[in-house]
This record gives sequence, C-alpha cells and structure tokens, in this order.
Amino acid sequence: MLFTSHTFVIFISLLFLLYYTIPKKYQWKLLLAFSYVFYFIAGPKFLIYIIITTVTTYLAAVRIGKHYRHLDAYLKENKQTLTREDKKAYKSGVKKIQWKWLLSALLVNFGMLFVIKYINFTIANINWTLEVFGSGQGLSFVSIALPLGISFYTFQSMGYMIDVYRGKYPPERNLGKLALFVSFFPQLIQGPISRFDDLAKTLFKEHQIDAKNMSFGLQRILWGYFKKLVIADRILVAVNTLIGDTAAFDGSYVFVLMVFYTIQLYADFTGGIDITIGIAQVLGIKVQENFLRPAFAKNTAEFWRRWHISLGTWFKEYLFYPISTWQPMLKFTRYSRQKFGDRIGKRLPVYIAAFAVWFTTGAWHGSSWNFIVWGLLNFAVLMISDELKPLYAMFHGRFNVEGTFHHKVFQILRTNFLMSAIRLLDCYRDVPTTFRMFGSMFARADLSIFTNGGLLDIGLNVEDYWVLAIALMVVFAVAIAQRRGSVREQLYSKPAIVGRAVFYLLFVAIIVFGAYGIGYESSQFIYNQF
Amino acid sequence: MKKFFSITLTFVIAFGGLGLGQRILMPKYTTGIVEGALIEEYYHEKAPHDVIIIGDCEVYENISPITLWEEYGITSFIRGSAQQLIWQSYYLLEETLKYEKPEVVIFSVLAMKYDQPQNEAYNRMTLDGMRPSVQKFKSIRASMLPEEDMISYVFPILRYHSRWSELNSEDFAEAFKRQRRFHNGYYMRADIKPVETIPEGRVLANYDFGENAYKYLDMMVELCKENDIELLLIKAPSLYPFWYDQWEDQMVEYAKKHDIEYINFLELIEETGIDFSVDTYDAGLHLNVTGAEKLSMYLGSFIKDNYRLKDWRSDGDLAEIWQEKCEFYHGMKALQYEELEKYGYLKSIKGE
Amino acid sequence: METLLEMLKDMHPEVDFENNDKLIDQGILDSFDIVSLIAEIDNEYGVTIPPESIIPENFNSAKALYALIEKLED
Amino acid sequence: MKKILLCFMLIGIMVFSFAACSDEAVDGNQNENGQNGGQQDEVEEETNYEFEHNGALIAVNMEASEVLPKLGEERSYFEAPSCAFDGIDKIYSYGSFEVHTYPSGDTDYVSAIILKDDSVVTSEGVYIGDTKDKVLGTYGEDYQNMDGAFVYEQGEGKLQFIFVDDIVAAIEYIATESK
Repeated sequence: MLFTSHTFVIFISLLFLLYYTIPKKYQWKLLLAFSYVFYFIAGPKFLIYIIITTVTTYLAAVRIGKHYRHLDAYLKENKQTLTREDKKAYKSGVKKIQWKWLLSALLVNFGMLFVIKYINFTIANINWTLEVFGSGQGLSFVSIALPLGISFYTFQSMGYMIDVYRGKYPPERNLGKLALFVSFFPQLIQGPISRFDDLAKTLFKEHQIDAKNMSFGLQRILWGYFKKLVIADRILVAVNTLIGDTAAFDGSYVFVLMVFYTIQLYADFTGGIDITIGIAQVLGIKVQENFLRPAFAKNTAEFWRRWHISLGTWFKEYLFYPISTWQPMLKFTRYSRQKFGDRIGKRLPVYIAAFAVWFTTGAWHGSSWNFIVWGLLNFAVLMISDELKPLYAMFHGRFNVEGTFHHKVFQILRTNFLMSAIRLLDCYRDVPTTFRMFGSMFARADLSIFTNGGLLDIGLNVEDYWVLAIALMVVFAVAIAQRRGSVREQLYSKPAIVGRAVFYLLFVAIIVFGAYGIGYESSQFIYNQF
Repeated sequence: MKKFFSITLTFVIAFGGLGLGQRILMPKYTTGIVEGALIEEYYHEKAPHDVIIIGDCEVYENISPITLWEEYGITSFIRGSAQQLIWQSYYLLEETLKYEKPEVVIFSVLAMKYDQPQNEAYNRMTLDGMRPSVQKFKSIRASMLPEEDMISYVFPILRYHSRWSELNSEDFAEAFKRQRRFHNGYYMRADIKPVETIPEGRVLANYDFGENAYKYLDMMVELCKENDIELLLIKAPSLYPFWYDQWEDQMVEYAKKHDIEYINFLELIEETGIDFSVDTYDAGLHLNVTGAEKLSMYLGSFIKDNYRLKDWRSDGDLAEIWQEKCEFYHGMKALQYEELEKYGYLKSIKGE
Repeated sequence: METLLEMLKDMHPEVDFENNDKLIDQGILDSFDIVSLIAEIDNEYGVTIPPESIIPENFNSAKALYALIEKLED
Repeated sequence: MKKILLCFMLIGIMVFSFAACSDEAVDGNQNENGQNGGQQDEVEEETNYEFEHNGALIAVNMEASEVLPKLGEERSYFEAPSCAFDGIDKIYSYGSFEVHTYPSGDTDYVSAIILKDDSVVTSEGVYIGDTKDKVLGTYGEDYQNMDGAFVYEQGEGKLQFIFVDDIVAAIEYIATESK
C-alpha cells in the first residue's frame, strides 16, 4: 500500500482516530495490530518472514539477557572470593555462550535475507561463470517476491540483537513490544532503521493528545506529500522517458537525467521519510531524522553523514567498527605497518573496513551489479578524497580561499555532481550502459536541447516546468529557513492564522498540482474504442 | 468561544475554497464535446413530465420533446447521455422516480450490446452530472473500471485537478450557473451529411446479449411494473453501429414475453418519412433536427394511440412553461441554419 | 598520555588536543580517524577498544580517551 | 543448550526451503531503499501478425498513411464518429477485406483488418471456408477460446477466427494496444 494511495490516507486517519480514543494502555497494542494489518495487505505470505525474524530475535535476546543477569548475580554473590583472573575467565565463558546465540540469530535472519534477495543474483552469476567455462547447463531461477521492507526490519532487529549482546541495554521481555519495534509500519516502506533504545523511549509510552505535536506531525506529513506528489511523481515521468530510450536521449540528455533523477530521488525519499516521521509525531513517537539538508554537503564524507543517516550509522556501528577492531585485523595492521611503513600501514585497516562496508551497502540497495558498483564507486571517491587531503592542504596554503562563500558553493556543486553521476547507475540498471551514457554526455554534448524545446518532448509540458520550478524554490526557501531552526517552530510563533494559511495552501497545492490519478495522463480523454 | 468561532471560520473558508476550486476545475463541456452537459439540465425542470426517455445518443439525438409537445401536447424529457450503459439508465430512472412519476418510460435498446463498463470518459460524462444520491452511488459502483476509484467521484477535484493548466473563461463563468444548451434533453444538430455507404456488420462469435445487460433490463421492467408505468422499448433508425437480426429477434421475443411494446424504427423508414440524404448530420449514425422531428411525429401518434395520455396544451401554466421552451428551440434552430449558410458548419458547437 | 597526544597530533596537527573536549561533536575526528587511532592504540598500548565503547563520551577529548585506555588495561 | 541451537537451525532450514519454493512471481528487481527510480523491464518486441495484399504488408497499429496508398483505390469509405468524440474511426473497404483505423493525436493507425470472403488469405494460408482443424494445424493450440472464437494473441494485436459449425466464417486482425 503506497504512501500515495487513498487507502493509505484512510488507513492512517483511522489509526489517528482510534489511537486517541481507546484507553491509553492499549495504544501500543493498537499500533502493533495496525502494523500487522498493513503488512497483511502488502502480502499475506510475507507475514511468515517477519514473524520468524521477530521470534528468533526475541528468543536469542532474552537468552543473552538471562546470561548477563546470571553473570551479575554470580559476581555480586561471591564478590570477595573471586580473583580478577577467575572473574575474567568466567566472564569470557559467558560471553562465548552468548556469542553462540547471537551467531545463530544472525545466521537465521541474514541467511533468510540472503536467500530471498540475492538467490537469483548468485544463480545469475553462477550461470555466467558456467557459461564462461563452457558448461552450458545453468541453474534455473527461483521466483521469490521480496517481502515488504525485509532489508529494513532485518537490519533493525539485528542492530537490536548486537546492542543486547554488547550489553548496551537489557532485552525487551515483552514479545508484543519487540514485534511492534520490528514491524512499526511507517518504517517498513523506506526506513529509517531505528535504534531500539532511541525508539523505545516513546514507542511504548502512553500518549495524550497534544495539539502542538499533532499539528506539527500533520504539517510534516503534508510537507512529505507535497514533495512526493508535486515534485517527485511529476518529474518521474521525464526520468522514465529518458531512461526508457537510451538511443534517443543521450548526450546532454544524460545531464538532464542526472539532475532530474537527483531531484526526483531527493523529493521522493525525503518526502517519504517526512511522512513517516510525521505519522510517528502525530502518534507522539519520536523517530530520528534520516536527512540533514543533504544538498548542502561540501564533500562526500559529509554527504553520507547527511543522507540516509540511519543506514550510515547502522553500517558504521555494526560493520565498520567491528571489522576494524577485530583481533585478526589489528594483527594484520601491525604486520602491514612493518612491511609498508607507517604511513600506508596506518590507513590499511580503514580502507579494508570501508571497502567491506561499501560493498555491503551497495548490495543492500539491490541485488544486481550496478548497485554493488555504485557502492564501490562511493568507496573510491571517499578514499581518493582522503588521500588527496595533503594536496588540498597544500592548495589552500597557497590560495587562502578556504571557507570563502565561493569555495563552499564550489564544494557543494562538486559533491552534488559526483553523487548524481554515481547515481546514474541506479537509473540505467546496467553498468556498461551507464558508463557509455556518461561518456556520451561529454562526447556528444549538444546544449541546443535547452533552447530548441528539446526539454518539451520528454513527457513534461511548460506548465509542468513552471510548477516544478516554483515548488523547488519553495523547498529551497524552507531549506534555507531551516538553518535558523525548525521552520514549524517559527510558524508556530506567528499568529494562528499564518499557520493555518500555510497548512491550507500546502493542502490545496497537493490536491491541485499533485501528479496523481487518471487525470494526470497527458491525453486526458483518451479516445480508446476497443 | 472566540477560539471555536475562529476554527469554524477557517473550516468554512477551507472547504468553501476547495468546493469553489472543484466547481471551476470540473469540465464544462461548453464546446466540442457538449454531450457531457446533458444530465445536469434535468434538475432545472419546473414541471413534471408524462414521458421520460432514457438511453444513449440514439435517444437524445433522434427524439425532439418540443415536437411531441407542439403536435400532441405530450410533456417529455430525455435523460440521455453519451454511450449511456443500461445500468446507468436504470439508476437514472430510479432517481427520476424520486422527483416525479411519469406515465410512460421509453428506453433505447442499443445499450444492451454493452455487458461490461466500457470507458472512463463516458462514465464521467454520465455520472458527474448526477446530483448526489443513493442511485448515483450504485450507478458509479456498477460502472467503475478497474483503474477508477469511488473517491474521485465523491470528490471530482481528485480527478480533474490537473485541468488547472487548461482553464478558460467558460470554466469560471459557468462554475455555478450553467448555460442551457439542450431542449428537454434533445441535442439539436441542424447540419446535413448524407449517407453514402454503410459497412455490413462484422461476424460476431456470440450474438446473445450479456446476462448483466438482461439483469438490468429485467429490473427496469420490474421497476415500471411496481410504479405502474408503461415501458416502451425502441431501436432508433441509426444505421451504425450495425443492428444484427439476431439482436432484433432477442428484443422482439423479450418484449412479447414481458408484454411490453417494442418499436424498431429501422423497419419504419417509409412510415416515418425519414430520408437519409437530408435527415442525418453524420452519414447515418444520428438524425439531424428534421429527422428527429419526423421520428417524433410518428412516436407521438404511437404514444397517443397506445397510452391515452392527456393533451396538456390546454393547461395554462404548462402551456406557458413550454411556450418559452419552444421559443428557445426555434431560436436555436434558426441560429444553426444561419451559421450553416454563413460558415458551412455549426460554429457555436464546434467552438473554434 | 604523551604518546596518545603525539598520535592525535600527527593526524590533525592544527588541533589543540590538550583541552579541546569536543573532538567528535565538532566533527574533528571522523570514523576514519577513530579506526586508525584504535589500530595505533592497539599497537602502542596493546589494548583493543571494543566497538561498544566507541561512543562520543570516550572520544571527545584526549583525557577521556586515555581514561578508557587505562580502564581497559587493568 | 545444544537443543535450542538445533531448533534454531531447523527454523533456518525450514525458511530457506519455504522461501525457495514459494511460487510468488518475481516482480522485477524491486529495491526498497527509497531509491526507486524508474522501473522498466525489457519487453522484447513481438512482431504482429501480418496480412499481405498485392505486395503490401499490413499489420495492426501501422500508420494508415503508410499502408493505404499501397492498397490502391478503396471500393468504399465510411467515417464513424463515436457517440461524443470528435476523433473519427474510418473504415476503408476493398471488397474482399476491410481496413479500420482509429485516431491517436492527429495520426490514424490501423485498428483492425477484416477479411470478408475466401478470395483473400492470411499470410499463413488460412481463408474463410477453411476447417477448424486447418486453423489448429497452422496456428497451433496456444489460443484463447472467446465464445467459440479462437483468438491468437501476438505483439500488439490478436488474430481472431470465428467459426460457424467448425467452418471459418470470419477472420479478423484486431489491435489490442492503442498507440
């Protein structure tokens, strides 16, 4: 059930109504029920997967928690008699058992994710290698549909597992509450991947109706729909046309596609997250931000601290750090420091860990080579910019332009260009084509398409461009205003009429200018006699 | 108290604004495809009618209520619309019975050939004109195609919002007060285009009308029986789409079985005096005004003989109301003939 | 403590590590620096910092970091 | 301890087998990370059934202006505006067969080709009056039965045979997708 479907709007309105009318102690149970109804509508067959993930996570986490409690009780009980070594030995014994539990839960869940998502991808590659080595008979493909949000809730629950294993917080003993954490429906479609301790603060609490919270939440939902319906879904038509016909639309059209796809992805993704966070806010639940004005990132590293933050932090905490502080890895670093000398030796663990992270990030986005190459390109850019640091320092030493307005603008443009260039892999879904098209952007660049109406035959007419231009200006203005703190707070401080007027204008803009429904197709009364 | 007042005020302005926006954005069918404005005109009628005619273009282009009044004093109204499907006709009739109780109901049977919903554009033209009612809701549900959804009928702005870039002066002028274009549901066309050739009908795999179509025809018969209304089935003298003999047999047999009248004007070309070189404006598909008048002459006498309807021309107030309608009718007829001389085509309808 | 300061110095010479206690919050130390720092600490002090203690409180200032190292040593 | 671990493994295996054999149709590479760019699966271009007449090949959805000149002078021509639309269907009949067209934008496209008598034949050699078995022999079993008519779908159109007591009474090429 997509965010933009009527049924979803009815679904959440019903939820809001019930949420604040039923007795407070049933509120989180209502959320759980709604989340599972949402999941059932998406695909009854998929319930089995989310239930397995929830149950295995619950069992393993509670087991680990039990061992921790035994450990603490044991240590407290014979505090004096035990020497430090005994304590350490006992502790590592317990750790080993807990590790087995963690491992089995990880195996089951990541195994399930791997089988469902990547089985065809691996078969395709096996077949490819078989062909290369001449044995014709390839494996047949397995037809599995992807359960809704499996990558999101699997990562979220595994993050919870590892936190419990690390003793960050005790496990949730109520299976229902854990089930809600795993299946909280707004997060199923586009994330964010929340941390248990962060979400649990408000997810299970009882919430009173709070006018300010409600209106802020609704405003945020509207803002999400504005970006999604007015901008993203409108420009998507042009994006699809440009992708659909690579022969006709190469050269400067590839640049147009880069810009359009970046706008579409930004509007669609941040819009979707706004809706998610807005819904949670109306329910009194605090979901962490997933974007921090990513368009203003001045370098790739900073970009990935502003874009899809929850995924970035997940990989950093549960993959990047563990790999780089892993015993064998540290041994390898010591070895490489003697062999390659201090300077290279020091950076090696970082690059190996980063490589692993970016490879999995790419694979996480989708099970095909273009996503993996997308991840590796990001890694390459990060590594190069890290290596060039001394060069930058030398450059800035000579022309002290560091920190000036023009330099910042240059950095922002450069980062955006780089990111959208790499993102082309997402559009063409095929690595050779992407590189060929990217090349053609320079080889066969002809800027006449901007003057001879070339932009009008990719599915958008002049009015569409006007709407997009104005809508993007509004988004830009809001982004600028956000530097001085939350825009909704500023609105809230003004007299009520202003707030309501903005709310109403946004609502009308979505209804009138939104790209939805049959009416949106270009030839409105399609003459179709058969 | 002041807070309550300001909240209700904002709601009034909010919904008022959206309602106004919706009225402006709805298509007005002022030129080009004018048939979309047919249904809505019924609600402005001041007096009841003895004869209600329902169906598709075979009724609203071939029968002239003004002639029925002038020649026989019969009061009639055509609740027709483009490619009106049989369930839409049925629910329109059911809705009409809320406003008045006619003596005779005439239904054009060509619609029997459509057993399933056909086209979103036609649905919109027939259904958007209806006022909100249970019948409208049922008619929408029976007509909806898979890609359509109920909410865009309840709030048409969800369907027509993207018309914002095509608005013209008529959209604003006729947002509330719609200009009258038809004569008790009759769409006058004075132009002439003689018939040359009519292609024979293609061989069909199955000539039987669908169950869904028969179901609603039975319901129509039942509804008329309950309200002791005389039902008259007709097939207009349109030469295309082709009216197969197998279809004809089914209708004749159906009429006999349910003891209702059935006239096939295709077999009464001489009796009605219709001459296909002058009486049609699109080479045989629809009659023009002269053709419609001839057909109405015959139809009027048939109704007079079979259904003993009162001749209302002597009734003072009715005569006054219909007097104004006749003037409007003859005025438009003269205007159309004038346009034909001056431009060779109906400028007011084409709208270029 | 001196070796730790040296390590930090040659990573970011321009930063005054003695009394700056917002190394993470101000984004001076990013994840790359943290990881290479851990590798060096393991090399110099033979102490491996587990992932769960890679939190802002421990890395915001050189003092806090040194305290962590001592805690892990005993 | 071992027992619990064992049951975990069991769940895992059960899941893998369940996942592997579930017959849900794979709906393309659907990535759900929000980077849901345009989704287009390559539909390979199936060719339409073609009808051949004095050297000219006609198929559904071809542009009328290309096809009609090659067929020579049509015997009769009929315009059929629909109930309300200004778009007009056109029917060109050439005696033994008819070509129907429909407008999309301001160009006309072939919407149907109707064979009228046994003097014309499909490019696969079937004509009106042939037996049902001849049709099955030529076009095979992969057809849909629509009220007794055999419908062979291919490309943007379908080839339809209507039978009267097992003898071909009508042959029609009809476009299923509109331009």
